[in-house]
Amino acid sequence: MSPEFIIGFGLIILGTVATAWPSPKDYITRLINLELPAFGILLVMLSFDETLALLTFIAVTAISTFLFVRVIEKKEARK
Amino acid sequence: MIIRRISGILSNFTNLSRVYAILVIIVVLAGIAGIPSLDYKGDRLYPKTIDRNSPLDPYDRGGIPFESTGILAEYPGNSPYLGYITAYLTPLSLALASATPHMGTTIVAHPGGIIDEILYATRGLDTVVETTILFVGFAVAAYLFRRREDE
Amino acid sequence: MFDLNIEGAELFALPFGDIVPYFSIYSATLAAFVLIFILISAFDHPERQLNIIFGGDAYYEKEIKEDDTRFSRFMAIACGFATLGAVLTGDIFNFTLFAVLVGITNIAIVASAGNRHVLNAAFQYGIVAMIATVPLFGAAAIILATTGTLSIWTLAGMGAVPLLAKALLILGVMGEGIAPLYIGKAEIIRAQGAPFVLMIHFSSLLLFLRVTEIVLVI
Amino acid sequence: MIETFHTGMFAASLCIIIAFFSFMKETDDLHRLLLTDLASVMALFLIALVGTDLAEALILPGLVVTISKLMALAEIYLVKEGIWGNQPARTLDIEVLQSAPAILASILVLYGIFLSGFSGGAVAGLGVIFYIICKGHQERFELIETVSGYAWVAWIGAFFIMLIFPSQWFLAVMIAGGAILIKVTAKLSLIGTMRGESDV
Repeated sequence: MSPEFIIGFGLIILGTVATAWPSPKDYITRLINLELPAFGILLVMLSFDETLALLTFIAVTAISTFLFVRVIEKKEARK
Repeated sequence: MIIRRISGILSNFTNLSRVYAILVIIVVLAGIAGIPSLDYKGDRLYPKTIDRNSPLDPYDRGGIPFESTGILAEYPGNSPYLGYITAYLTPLSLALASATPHMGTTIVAHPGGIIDEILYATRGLDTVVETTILFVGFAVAAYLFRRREDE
Repeated sequence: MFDLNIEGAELFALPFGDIVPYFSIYSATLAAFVLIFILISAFDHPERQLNIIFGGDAYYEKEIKEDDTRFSRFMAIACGFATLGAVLTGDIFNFTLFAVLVGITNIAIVASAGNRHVLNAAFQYGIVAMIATVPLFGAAAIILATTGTLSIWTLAGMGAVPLLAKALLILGVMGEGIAPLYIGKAEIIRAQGAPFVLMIHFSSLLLFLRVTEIVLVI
Repeated sequence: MIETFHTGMFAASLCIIIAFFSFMKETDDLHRLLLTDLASVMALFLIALVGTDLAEALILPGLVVTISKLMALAEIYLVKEGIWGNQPARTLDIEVLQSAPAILASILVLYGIFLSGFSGGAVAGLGVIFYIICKGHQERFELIETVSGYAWVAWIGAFFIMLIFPSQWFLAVMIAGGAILIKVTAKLSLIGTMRGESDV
């Protein structure tokens, strides 16, 4: 087991807990905590040398973050 | 009595995703005990060979352009040109590969290489379905977006 | 695989790369049904709903926009072809992808209704269909890792697939094919476009028949 | 390798249990939508654990499924809540977003075109989104959709070349790479258009 893999899955577990129970329970906190397991899975992919998947995952994560930010902005605007 | 209660829960459709989550948790909990007995045979198909010194690192699978290279597909007989795409490098990729040893991923993401072989040739039907899913997902979003603009 | 009694005789197989779709007696029957339903949804006209005004004899027909009809007809046909693919494919991962495609076209059919309540049903269904990708892809990944192959041809009769993977596969298809429960609800609150809604029920029924076959064979 | 696989499986099941438990407790719809993204990370984790080239080729469809379902669901959510017409509260009002987009976007697009294929499409799409969001351009929706429709047809054509005339594999790979690049870029750039719509 390479160190990347160990750090990666530690981050995934940590991030899952953090996303499951965010501390101030609002949308933005949860969205930011969501980056933790995403970073963990990046490290796991790195440990398996799946760099092409890693590159695509970065791009898709960025796009899904845009999507969420758009929805959250509109949701918050109503208040 | 209990049936009425269950159907009462199921009839509220915000509860249904909750019921589904419970089912998944039960199955995974039951499955955890069996994990140590699973064998790992994952590298029977398309195993990785890592050559850290190659300019194509981590994707160097050998082979000369326009010649085939040995890769392990499920049914080699079904793809007469198996391995040709893996071995192929565009002239630009060749130039990059000889110029610097650090561009392996970029070179493989360029046309040719093992991932293209799997995605386009041996498992091409997967990619057809995948692009269709993308098409449908965006069609829904674009349709809803345009419809509300008309209103 | 064709010596197992669920499949019946082999009729035709299309050798293409690693994914080899096949017709057996069983899957050819299912495929024939799918083709009939694709034709129905391609040529049928949607039914109009009647709104009755209480306290009087008056009623009026609900208007259905041409665009809405065209969209849901297109999605119903796409759903039919996705079901056809799911019925015929000879590969586990390809089957899961077709199941996801059925799920997302079902969302699309429901979403073409303008009603807010119907959209809510579509959203709740979409959430379940989305988290169902975990058991679906999980099952495919576990099968690939423990047996070293994804092809139903190779897996047939081996009995090497762990129970966990089979359970996850069924659970995943349940998640994608759970739509009829929502559609029942949505129809009660007056969704439109009856022949297309029929396709939803039909596709999830066929997904279940197909996954039963797969689980019994592998 | 065997050890890695089993450790990973334990970690993945633990994560799935945690994620689905919190999903079970959740009642707010937008929170549920955010949690589905967490669930999709679990699915990718399970596939990545196999660790071969095939696993990597399976991750890409997994990513596509995630992003397309998220896209459709987010749009349905906006319509069902009736909040699509809201003027968004600009939480991302950062100075860099006004000055840097052209250079950064062009770098991303050029790199994406060079990569081609699905990864290239995603990278180039990211660049286009970034540019449209920062500059607030109004794109022509129908045109983008038509282009991506033709790209889809080209893809299917490439697939059939591969199936019927395997000796033309080289042509097929080039068509497939180019078509998927155009298709993914076009689709993703729609997101940017949708986000920029309310302030023009």
